[in-house]
Amino acid sequence: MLKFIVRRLLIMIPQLLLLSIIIFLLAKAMPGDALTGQMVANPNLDPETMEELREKLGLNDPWHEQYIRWIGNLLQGDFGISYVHNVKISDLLGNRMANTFLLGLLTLIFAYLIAIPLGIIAGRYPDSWMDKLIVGYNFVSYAIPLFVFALLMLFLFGYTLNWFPTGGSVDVQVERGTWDWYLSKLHHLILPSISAALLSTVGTIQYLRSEIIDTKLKDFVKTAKAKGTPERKVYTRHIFRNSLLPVAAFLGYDIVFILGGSIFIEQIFNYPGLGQLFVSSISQRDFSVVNILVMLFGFLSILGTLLSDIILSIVDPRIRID
Amino acid sequence: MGKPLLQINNLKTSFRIGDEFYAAVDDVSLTVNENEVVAIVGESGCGKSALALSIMGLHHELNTKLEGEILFQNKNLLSLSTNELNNIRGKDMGMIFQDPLTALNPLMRIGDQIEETMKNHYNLSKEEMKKRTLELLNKVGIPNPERTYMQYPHELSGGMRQRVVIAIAIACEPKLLIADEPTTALDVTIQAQILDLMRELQNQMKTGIILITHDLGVVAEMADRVAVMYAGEIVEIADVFTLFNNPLHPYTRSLFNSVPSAADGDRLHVIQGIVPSLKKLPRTGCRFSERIPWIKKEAHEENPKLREVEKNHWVRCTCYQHFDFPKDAEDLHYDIS
Amino acid sequence: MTFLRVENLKVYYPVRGGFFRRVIDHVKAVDDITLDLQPGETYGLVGESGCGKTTTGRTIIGLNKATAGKIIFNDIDLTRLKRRQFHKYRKDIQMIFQDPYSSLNPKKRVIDIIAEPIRNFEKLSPKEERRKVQDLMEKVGLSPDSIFKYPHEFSGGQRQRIGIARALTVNPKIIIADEPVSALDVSVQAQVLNFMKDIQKEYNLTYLFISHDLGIVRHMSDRIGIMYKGRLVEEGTKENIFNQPKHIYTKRLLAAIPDVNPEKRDEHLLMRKEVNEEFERNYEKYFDAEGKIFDLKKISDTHSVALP
Amino acid sequence: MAAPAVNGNDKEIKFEKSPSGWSIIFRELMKDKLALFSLILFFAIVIYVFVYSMNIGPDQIDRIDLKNKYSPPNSIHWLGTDYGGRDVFNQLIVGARNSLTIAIAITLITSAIGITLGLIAGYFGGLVDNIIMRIIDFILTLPTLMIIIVFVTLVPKFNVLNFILIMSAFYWVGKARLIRSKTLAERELEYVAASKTLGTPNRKIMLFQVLPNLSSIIIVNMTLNLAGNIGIETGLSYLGFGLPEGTPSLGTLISYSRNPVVMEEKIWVWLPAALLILVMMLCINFVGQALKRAADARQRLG
Repeated sequence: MLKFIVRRLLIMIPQLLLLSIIIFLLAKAMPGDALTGQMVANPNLDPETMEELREKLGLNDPWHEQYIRWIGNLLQGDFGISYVHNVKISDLLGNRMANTFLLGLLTLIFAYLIAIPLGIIAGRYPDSWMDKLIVGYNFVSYAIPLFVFALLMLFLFGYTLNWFPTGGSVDVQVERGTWDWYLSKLHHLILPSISAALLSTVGTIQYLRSEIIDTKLKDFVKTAKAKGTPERKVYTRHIFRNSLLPVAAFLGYDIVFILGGSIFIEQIFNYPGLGQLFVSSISQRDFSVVNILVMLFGFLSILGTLLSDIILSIVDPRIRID
Repeated sequence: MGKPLLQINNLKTSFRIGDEFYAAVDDVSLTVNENEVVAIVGESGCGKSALALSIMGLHHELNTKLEGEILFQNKNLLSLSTNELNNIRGKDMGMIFQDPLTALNPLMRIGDQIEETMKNHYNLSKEEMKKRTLELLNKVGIPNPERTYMQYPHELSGGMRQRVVIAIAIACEPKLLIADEPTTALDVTIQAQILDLMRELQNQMKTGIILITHDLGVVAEMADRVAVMYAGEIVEIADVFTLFNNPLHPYTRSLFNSVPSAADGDRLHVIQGIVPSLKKLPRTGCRFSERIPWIKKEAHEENPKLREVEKNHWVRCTCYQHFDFPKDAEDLHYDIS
Repeated sequence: MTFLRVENLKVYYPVRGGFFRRVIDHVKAVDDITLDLQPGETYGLVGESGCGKTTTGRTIIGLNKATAGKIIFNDIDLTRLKRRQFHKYRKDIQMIFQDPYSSLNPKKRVIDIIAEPIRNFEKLSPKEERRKVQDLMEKVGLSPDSIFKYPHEFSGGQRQRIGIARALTVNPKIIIADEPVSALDVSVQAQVLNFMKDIQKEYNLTYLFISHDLGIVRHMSDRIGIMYKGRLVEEGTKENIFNQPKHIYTKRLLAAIPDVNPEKRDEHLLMRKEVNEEFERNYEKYFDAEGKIFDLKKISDTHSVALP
Repeated sequence: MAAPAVNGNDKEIKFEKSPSGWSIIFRELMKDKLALFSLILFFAIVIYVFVYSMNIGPDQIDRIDLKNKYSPPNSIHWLGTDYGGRDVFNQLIVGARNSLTIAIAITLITSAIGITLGLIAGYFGGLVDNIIMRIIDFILTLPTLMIIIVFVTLVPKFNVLNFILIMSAFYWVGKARLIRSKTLAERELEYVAASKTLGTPNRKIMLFQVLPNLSSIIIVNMTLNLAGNIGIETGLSYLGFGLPEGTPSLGTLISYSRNPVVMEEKIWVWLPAALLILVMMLCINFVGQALKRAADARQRLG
């Protein structure tokens, strides 16, 4: 088991390296560099001084030297400076990271709260009216693009019914850290996370439903019944258990999916998170921030897939470790 | 032979295809006595597996219709609720399945799977249960019970898995075992080991066994009494010696002649036509008649019944009296359709 | 001139393991076997699952690569040939597959299935091609009118005969039959086996008949080779093998076949017990220190056994 | 299917010709009323959009008419006008045409790449497979959406063709993986081995033996992909990183709702586009799912 995880982690390293090189080269292709921000702040800088500064900062070195420096800084937690805002990128990320994390977590929780019971019901009673409803919901949620759905949700529950706020992550008037503050945060989170969650359930429901239906016909279920195991226990101990365990392994992929969706969700609900930061940074051509964000999301995606693989190998003894 | 253990009376098992029900087991009556091995032989599609599933109550509830009665310990299994049936299944009746790989839960340890049977029927402490499980594993010939107890099915070989399946079936020392093609998925040498094990256990425990198989060799090795099934019906039933020495029904005889054996000549007998699918089963007259078209219509009964032709030897339809194999069978051209 | 000779054939598969998934060992699927096929005979290759019999067959026909050894057909070593050159000999060696369901492409009509080799080796007009396919259909006992049907419209036995018709289109000299009837019901088995005997006579075919079922092999074969763990343990005529088995594994295999005579069942059981005991007791006599099977030694003109 | 032509003159008439796989699928589809309705509706939309958009010149879309800013639907402007007084209906039609064209183009390109590489990787296995799979695995772990956005902003002289190519560069991987896994399974079936022993070259086995068995999967996947690509394109356009400026897209229309006033009070600007996307997606998906069921039913037969 440990060996498997270590190997899997080792495979991650070249993936991350390649990702960082691609991003770095992309960044080189992007207009602007570390001095762009200074230039904006101080338009009187003459070209010679600029060139000197460039030389001093190593911006004229060959790209691989710059890359090594960059990656070294990254590893030490130095993300660099936002060209546009001229602040440390880590400061820019802090709060938003927490916001995105919270949104993602809540989305995941809602998604599983919806998907698992529905998947089980649909698989347990296929072709019942409940199943037909669930399959219908699944179909629609698969078909609708996330941004259209989120927008309609916002329009309906935010603007028309006024149940939820239409933007931000917390009420500005509320004092930080108070009970009301937390409530307000939650209030801001619910609509975006439910919108995202409702469209993130497809895979889980579909998998659970068909897996349960298949498992019911498996021979070992007959064995269980032949042992005299009561119907209820046949379901919980054999069918649901065997079908649910692999679902745990979806976690990593779900994280990747939700991360990707966060760009839309945060943009639509005007929610100050990493996704929104990405969109605004790229609109402002703030490429140093864009860089870090792509790197961060790439890292999280790779981590997510890794997580899924590891969970699966824990859950299913048949997956050989070596 | 002991007292009757299981009595099947006019059992009819029908499966739903589309909106209609089609009988896969049709008017089958059969008695299994204590300490007796009854083999049910036939080719795929003859209804033998459906019969086994009906006895154990493992059929699909919505798509299956059961008629007739199955008497076991003075109770009609068909009229029991699932709960009542669960008190019998695993305790008084055990089942051995064809494919030991799929018959075991891949995500559960062997020990847990065996103990599940005991948990369902006894009130034992953990230690007690483990002790009994280890004994069982030992009894079915597993070399290292302590280790196997903690293993998962995929870590065992096919033969070992089938031993585990047997251990599960006999965990509560049932009076009746139903073995559905227990060795079909196994290699010959493993098959021999499993058959020997089953016979040994049967001698020890005096269980009644219903052995479902398509292999006449297995029947000859194991059975006390044999029922031959064709197209949902029992066409012949007799004790094993009588049946092998003096098979009467045309289907039984054809079956014997189509298996290669040391004595036979160059050609094997080929039964004409194909086993009809469930939907196309002939429902009237002698169901085997269309596969022996050279036998005259008059030879068949209109409504064939099982008849006792000699003591304890029952045959369906009178056509057996007129049956003979065709002299020069042109078996190549039997199914130009 | 040798007709078909498999000489010191080895087929190894690498086993990867350890941290860097390097090759740490080999599965010796076929480990140094030698056998000769005479024109017109049926050679039965018997063994339990995983003994290497199927790999042997598939290697002869070129579906697997030989790790070492020769496959000599009409004095030419097929393992040395480039793919282009091998094409010439493709016609001469054909195969009947185990599964009548998956061995016919479900998306193809019967005519396309049977005509596939014709299109590869001969140039026929569509009309000639269809005539030929119809002839073959008739030969295998199927209606020539059904050539535009799909495989799923036929029963298992019929499909197996379509597979045989396909192999026959190119007039092969050798047919490798890999468990040709094990997926079929007993009565259907008989029909396919009879048919195989008929065409053998008609086309003077040589069969390499691979099977786990000793009863069927005895019925079909002139000579028999018993395989165990990738090696031949015994080889001889059908009488040699069945009447004077010499190797303990052969005896064990024979003892394991259920006897169709219920009156002899106790005798049979006793015999099986004895053989098993002998297997345990005299293990060193039949296997070397590493548990490996010895090389075959001739003990008569027709009979060879793997003994030290 | 390469069945020789049956010239209906002589005795050939008596051949029992079974329906081919496609006609069975088609028949199944005809039985599914909802799917049939969706199919008809979708084609109606497509035809209407393409025919109508031929009558709309670029000036009709771009014509700014500040007197008519945000005019609600009326007899001249069926769906009202936007902030520049431009006709929303015209934009909707042209946008739909653009979105559809682009989605179709991406679907075709990604399918071509995905099927080719997937077949090759799955059929040959070994080193080729290893290399292709490494590439696929790597691209799959990329934050695709973000990288596409970066590319979109970086490419000089960004135009529709660039956009299609950028999207295609990333979205072929899923298909390649699907085709690979199906090919792997198919390769193990004995008919492939049979073809080899019958002297059929690998190229032909891949194209004429294996590929036909994947056809229903490919068709279903392409249908669902078409819907997915419409979603991604309009989504990117919504964020402002899709079609270049001056090329209307449904996403652009919807993006006007970023202005809360438009969102709340001028719903005719964005809602029709959102609904049109919804309807098209549902239609395509209904057809796709029906195809899938039909293909499964056929699979059961074969």
